[in-house]
Amino acid sequence: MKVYLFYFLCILALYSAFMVVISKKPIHTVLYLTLAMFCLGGHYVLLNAQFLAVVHIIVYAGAIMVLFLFTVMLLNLNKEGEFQKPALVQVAAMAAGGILMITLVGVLKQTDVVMAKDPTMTQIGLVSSLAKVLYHEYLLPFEVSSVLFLSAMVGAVLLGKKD
Amino acid sequence: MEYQFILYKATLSIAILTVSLLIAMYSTLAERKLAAFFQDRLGPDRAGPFGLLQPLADGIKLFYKEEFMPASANKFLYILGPSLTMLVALLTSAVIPWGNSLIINGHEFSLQVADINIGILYVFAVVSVGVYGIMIGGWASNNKYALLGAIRAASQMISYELAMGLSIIAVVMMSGTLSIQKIVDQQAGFNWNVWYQPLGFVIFLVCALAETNRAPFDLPECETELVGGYHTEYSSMKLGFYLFAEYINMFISAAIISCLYFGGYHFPFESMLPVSHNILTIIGVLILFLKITFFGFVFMWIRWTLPRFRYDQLMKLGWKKLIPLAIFNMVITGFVIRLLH
Amino acid sequence: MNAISMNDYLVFCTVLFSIGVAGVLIKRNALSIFMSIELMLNSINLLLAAFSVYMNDPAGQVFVFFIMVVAAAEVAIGLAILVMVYRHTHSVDIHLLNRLKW
Amino acid sequence: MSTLIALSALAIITMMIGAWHKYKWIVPTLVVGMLVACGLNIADWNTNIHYYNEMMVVDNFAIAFNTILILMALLVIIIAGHYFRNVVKPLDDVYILLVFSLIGGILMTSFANLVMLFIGIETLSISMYVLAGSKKFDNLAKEASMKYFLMGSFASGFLLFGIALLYGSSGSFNLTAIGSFACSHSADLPKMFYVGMLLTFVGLIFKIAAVPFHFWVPDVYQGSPTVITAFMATVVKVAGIAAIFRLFNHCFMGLQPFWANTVMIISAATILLANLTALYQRTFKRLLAYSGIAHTGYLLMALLAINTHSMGAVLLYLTAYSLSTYAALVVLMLVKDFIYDDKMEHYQGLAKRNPFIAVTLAVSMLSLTGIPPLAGFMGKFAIFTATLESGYLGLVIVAVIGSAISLAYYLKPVISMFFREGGQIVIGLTPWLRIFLVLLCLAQLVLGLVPGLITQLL
Amino acid sequence: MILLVILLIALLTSALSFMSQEGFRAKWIAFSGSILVFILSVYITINNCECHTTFDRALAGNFGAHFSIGMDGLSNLLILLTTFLTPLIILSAFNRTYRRPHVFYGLIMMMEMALIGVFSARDGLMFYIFWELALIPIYFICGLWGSTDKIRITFKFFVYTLLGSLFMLIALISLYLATPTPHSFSFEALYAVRMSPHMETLVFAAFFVAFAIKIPIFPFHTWQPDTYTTAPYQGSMLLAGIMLKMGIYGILRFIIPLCPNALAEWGWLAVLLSVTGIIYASVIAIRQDNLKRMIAYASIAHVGLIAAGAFVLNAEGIRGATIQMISHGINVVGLFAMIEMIQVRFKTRKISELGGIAGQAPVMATFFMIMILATVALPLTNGFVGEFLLLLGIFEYMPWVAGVAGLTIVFTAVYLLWMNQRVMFGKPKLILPDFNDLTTREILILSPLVIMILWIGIYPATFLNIAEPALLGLIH
Amino acid sequence: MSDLKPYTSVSGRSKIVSDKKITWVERLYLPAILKGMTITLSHLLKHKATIRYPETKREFSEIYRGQHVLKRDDEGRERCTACGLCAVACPAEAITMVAEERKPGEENLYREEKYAKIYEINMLRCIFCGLCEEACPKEAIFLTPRIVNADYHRDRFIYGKDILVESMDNRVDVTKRQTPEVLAFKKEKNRKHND
Repeated sequence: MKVYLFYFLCILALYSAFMVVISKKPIHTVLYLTLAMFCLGGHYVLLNAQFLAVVHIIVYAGAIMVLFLFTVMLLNLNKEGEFQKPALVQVAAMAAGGILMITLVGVLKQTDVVMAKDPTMTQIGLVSSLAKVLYHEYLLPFEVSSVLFLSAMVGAVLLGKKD
Repeated sequence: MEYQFILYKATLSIAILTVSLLIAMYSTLAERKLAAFFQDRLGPDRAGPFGLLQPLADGIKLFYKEEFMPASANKFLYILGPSLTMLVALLTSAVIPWGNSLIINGHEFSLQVADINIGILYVFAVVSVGVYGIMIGGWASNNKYALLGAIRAASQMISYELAMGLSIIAVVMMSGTLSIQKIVDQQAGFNWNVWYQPLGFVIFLVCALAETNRAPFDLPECETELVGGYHTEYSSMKLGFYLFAEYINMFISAAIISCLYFGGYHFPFESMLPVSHNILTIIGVLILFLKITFFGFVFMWIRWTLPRFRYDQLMKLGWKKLIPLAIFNMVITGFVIRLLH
Repeated sequence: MNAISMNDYLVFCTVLFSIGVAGVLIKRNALSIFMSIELMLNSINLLLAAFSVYMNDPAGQVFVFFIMVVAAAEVAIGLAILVMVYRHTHSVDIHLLNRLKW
Repeated sequence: MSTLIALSALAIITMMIGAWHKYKWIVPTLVVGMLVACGLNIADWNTNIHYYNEMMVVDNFAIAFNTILILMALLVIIIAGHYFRNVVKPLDDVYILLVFSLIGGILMTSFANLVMLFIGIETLSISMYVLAGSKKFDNLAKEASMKYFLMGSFASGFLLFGIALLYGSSGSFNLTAIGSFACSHSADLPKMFYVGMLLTFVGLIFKIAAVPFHFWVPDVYQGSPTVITAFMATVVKVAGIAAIFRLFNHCFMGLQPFWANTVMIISAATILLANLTALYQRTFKRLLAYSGIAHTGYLLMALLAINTHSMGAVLLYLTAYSLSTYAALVVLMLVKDFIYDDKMEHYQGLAKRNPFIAVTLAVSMLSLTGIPPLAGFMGKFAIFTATLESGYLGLVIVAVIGSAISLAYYLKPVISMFFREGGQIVIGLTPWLRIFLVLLCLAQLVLGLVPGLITQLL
Repeated sequence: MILLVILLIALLTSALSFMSQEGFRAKWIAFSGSILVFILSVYITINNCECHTTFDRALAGNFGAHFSIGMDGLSNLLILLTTFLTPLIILSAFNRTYRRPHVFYGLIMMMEMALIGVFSARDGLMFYIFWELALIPIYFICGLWGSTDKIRITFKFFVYTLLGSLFMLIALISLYLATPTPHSFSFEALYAVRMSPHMETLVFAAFFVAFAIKIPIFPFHTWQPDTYTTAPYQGSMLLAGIMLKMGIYGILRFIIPLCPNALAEWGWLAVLLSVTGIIYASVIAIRQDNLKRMIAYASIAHVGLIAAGAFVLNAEGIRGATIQMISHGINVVGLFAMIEMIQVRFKTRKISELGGIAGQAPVMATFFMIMILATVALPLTNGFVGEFLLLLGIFEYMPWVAGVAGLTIVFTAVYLLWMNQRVMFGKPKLILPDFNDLTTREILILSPLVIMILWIGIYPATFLNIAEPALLGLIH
Repeated sequence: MSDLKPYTSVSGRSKIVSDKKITWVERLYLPAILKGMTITLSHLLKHKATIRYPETKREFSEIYRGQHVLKRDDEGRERCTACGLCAVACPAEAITMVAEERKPGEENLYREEKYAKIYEINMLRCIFCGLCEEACPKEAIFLTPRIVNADYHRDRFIYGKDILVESMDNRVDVTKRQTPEVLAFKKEKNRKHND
């Protein structure tokens, strides 16, 4: 059951990722990417990383992709679907991506990843265990990311301000 | 056991969906009735006694109306929009504890479809996804009013989600859990969160209004400016989906408010009632629905009282008032918790 | 029962990542490029989460949070820049931005 | 750590000042604040403390690089104060972002965990993306900002994939843990680790702009406001280099046979390609951009010599490079204030009427070329020494040829200014500015004569 | 210590004239400074004692480099040459009206400082720094006051020499790294390095390229004629008179003691190239119409011979090279000075446009004749001593090469004497109404040169003795 | 204009508007909102104004201006003489008519020698102002408190004589519109139209 679900999500995610790349209209790109995000959310659930799954949906599907969609609508980019790189460049880019993929997959496929134990039983995806790590070991990066947010905020204001 | 479990969950889900739909249906009637009453009118009273069959009539009317689709609209997305909205609206009900458990033949049946331990976040996630239906629908209509409505909806929902989340966090800080069931159980008796989180409650209420696109935040569909906003081009049952979804959302928000701030299915002095567990549960469910009804009423009451915001006022309220307030609330909560421990 | 191995995730994420890279290279629309980058980041997120689960170490998932945080900030800034550019050129085609050449 | 806190506080104080509309106070506050931060930074010397579960480490390496970072940022802010002296609209956010960016840079020098590296890079980059486009009426600036942003995010993707694979193979984000994993498993390291290492490296050299990931640099440098270019060319580059060195020093030291060739090829290609391309530049800013790329190549040389205490050399080189590039950009800024263009033609005959400017530019150009006794020479010398010590003669020869080529373009503005006849522009300089320029020249000279000031630090 | 003072005086003078802002003051500052330097250098030559010359202080941090100066015989001679020629060069510019003279004189004094630094450095890195430092003033002198096409030519010159010296830098660093830890750049430490044959060859090659470009030896010479021609006369004098000697000095100072084995193995190539250069430059010189260009090619020929002598690795060769360095410096400065005098008067330096000067200006013709004869190496002039010793050395090394190299005397005689005849004798082609013979200032410039020509020609031992111990030390 | 007096309201209901800064409490708007809410809430229980139409009808004024009627005299003869004054007076131009001479033998049908062969009022145009009634010199047209019936077709709203003319079996009472004052007013010779 789980395996079938996994493969189903994989195929769906890959399909939508592929469509992200090849679809011509920005709005389709956004929607396919959103679909891919949901598939990845499903993957997180399969990994029993519930908290991550929900946060993933909130952040990516709920905020980031909405912003993308918002931008597409605000700029009315529908008509811009037509322009594309020359075919040769596209083929070259595809080839580059493909080669990267083949190389990486080829290399990584061979590695035997040493694993701790039966992953289905792990409870690390639960909020409490994550929180313990986040607020203990990773407290400093957590605090520092507030600096990052602050800078992003100031930056957004700077960009959005009228001159 | 497995079979039984699935059957029970399926029954529960179907029951909840049915109830949601029913309530949404009658919310439309209630809305119209209340609007009439606030305006010293009577409201619909022709279909059935007191107009009770009016929602049915509306539904039938919507079904029979012409399926209209703008020629330049994107067919798939045009249909996807309302469907998504409806789907998302219905999804939220899964984590709401409708009542305490029922004990039948020694088996305990919880009245909650899924007690996931991050229920609040689940709600939040679903709510944040809710905007897609509106945006896609508005975009696919290929109509400037619809597009404007969609854009407004998106920015409004994103903006108010933040304050909403922040106000929820204060509750979560107090209760120390993300599970709605546990939050509800902590409020047993008269120990409601609203006594501790009045500010949070107000913020949440305002944000809930905005998230459900209810007046005074109904800018996405504001008739005077945008004709009908994102659903300008919609008709027939697709429009019905949008309208329905709004009422379902309202119902769910009322339920969540009841659960988070008003003790859910708990009521004062319940432990003193000399009744069996199951009866108590049923009373609890009724109490919850009473609370939901009350908040549904509050939603409508507000709608028919307050004038619509201007768009810049809306944004200003969201970003400059509610978010700082919510942060303030959170900080205060943190301090108090720290002091008490 | 669990027949999904870590390698499956590894391969899946790698393929996803490569698709993202190809997308960055293929697209001419800045917005689409940006989205392809998001795809890359997502594949990394999944990979980290999978590692974390299979190694029973929460640190990987915590890292994913940080990636999400940064991605959110980046998106905010990126879209602001994009809109700013669009206001002037009325296009987000990166090929219009070729004035910066020698 | 106290540096970080001080700088964060400084940023917030600046925000407050901006909120109170006391714009005149911003630059003085920043200068004082940065000096304080620098003092706090130096006060930690030789303490070598790990902070917060080995998230950050304040060792002498970090302190030395932080000092350079802070001082260069200080210089940039000082000149920004001059550059923006006539700007009416409030620019507090630009200064705030500069400080934030500096904080990111400091995280990059002192990370002990890959999380911190990532957050540091992003803090630095996000501010820079915005700053690159902060001149909003200028189309080039916007385009620069967009390109920088897209490329930077793309690079982050690679970096993160690399980090993920490193984590997957070693089971930790901690530098020490990864390093000891690499050492203890050096015989049977999973292939994933190698790939992770390579991708991390790719992500990082994207940020410091080495061939083949350098193509965004000239555009971004040219488009950005000159003050920001100065910041990018100095602070950002120093931080990036520091990050690479710390990563390699702590994690991949034992695997040198694996990555040495890659680094060598990248370094050689960077030096040659950047120097050759720079020959064809017509605007001064692009020229400096390519010069910056070329210098990245030289710095990567030192990466090969990482086991022979090349840190001092790198530090010296970076200081020299930053100072000279900064001085050159200051001159560019002053000239551009008058001519509104940075084509090389406009520098013709500038020396006649503007000796201060011309001499400053000449000194910095010669320093960048590596002519003794200027600072740049000592930097190059130190790097060459370190590289030769590790036995990369061929690479050094390539670098030498690159240096000779670089002379050709570094001399271009000098020739224009001194030897060609040209306009009669007189660029008004305040006495303070003159003193500032003289001090810049002197600093380059002193560093060249007494490099021990810096090299002996590490 | 006095040597340091000399350097500082030169530097100070340079700075003072930069700041003087005014031509008259600047030239007197420079002149008096250079005279002072000359007097001091004579003083330390006479009272040669380590206490006067040696100064050592660790400077360059943990590189093991020291600010270390000192003086052995070889250095002494060349320092003397520098300090002797510089006042004359400055004097020769006295009534020229250059733009921004204060910069001009400042650069010359800076150049002197750098040159003295090169010759007195006792530390590899110091040597390199002064070596490169010398490039900057001469570059600006040529670039700022040069004539046609100066930008391209000076640029070529700069890039060429810089590339060469960078190779030297690599060689120096390699040597430095080969010294026992803590590494050191001091000459003693460098000399003590035992290199593998392979490395020795590489070091030799690097040094050879660096010095060959500076000297210049045949295939590396292309920058030289153009630069000499386009540079102002003072620049040419500095270049040909002193800067060339840096290359030869480098050969003597580094190649000979450091890589004798490589030199034994590859020396034939170096000698061959040098000798080829002699023939090549001489043949071209014959065809020149431009006086300055002719002297430039003649210079290539002469330094080719010196280089060949230095490479043969025997006492005579080195001795000859040393003495010929001095001689060539004096002669070529004299020639350039005289050509300038001619050009100042006739506004041309084309042989075909000149003629019959001797009739109008007998003093000038006499001095010119002496210079030319010294260059041609007539016995009793300084040129003879040096070339004789050089040819002797080369003969010992490879007799037939010496035969070929000997041709240089013949060639030199041919083109210089022919030139002399065309310029000084025959019918005057340009008759100037207010033509003057040499002024007192000009005689003041030329007479020390003539005195030196004769001194070295008659009693070279004065100078050879100064250098002798150092030279012997180099060979062994 | 120094003697400008402060504006005083005639009705006594107007308020003088001032733009004084609102206080902090007012800026919260919460009291105002609550006030508004109580107002609406109070309306919830108030008497409803709705009249359930077909069952209960609203009481009309006696001179309500509804559907027109063309009166007959007591002998059943049509009073209208097709003078056209009503059509002229109609601001909405809703009235059209065609006149015809009375044939001999039709005296029991028409009171005057001339009568309206066709008399049509477009009820969709009519604004029920009553000017036609005022203009009529023969007391032939009156507005009545009857309501014009709804219909599905626009053309059916053009009412002809078949609808307009009263039947003698079911006469329409217009006495309330013919009070002595009205009659006297109409008799007044020198009155002008639209006065």
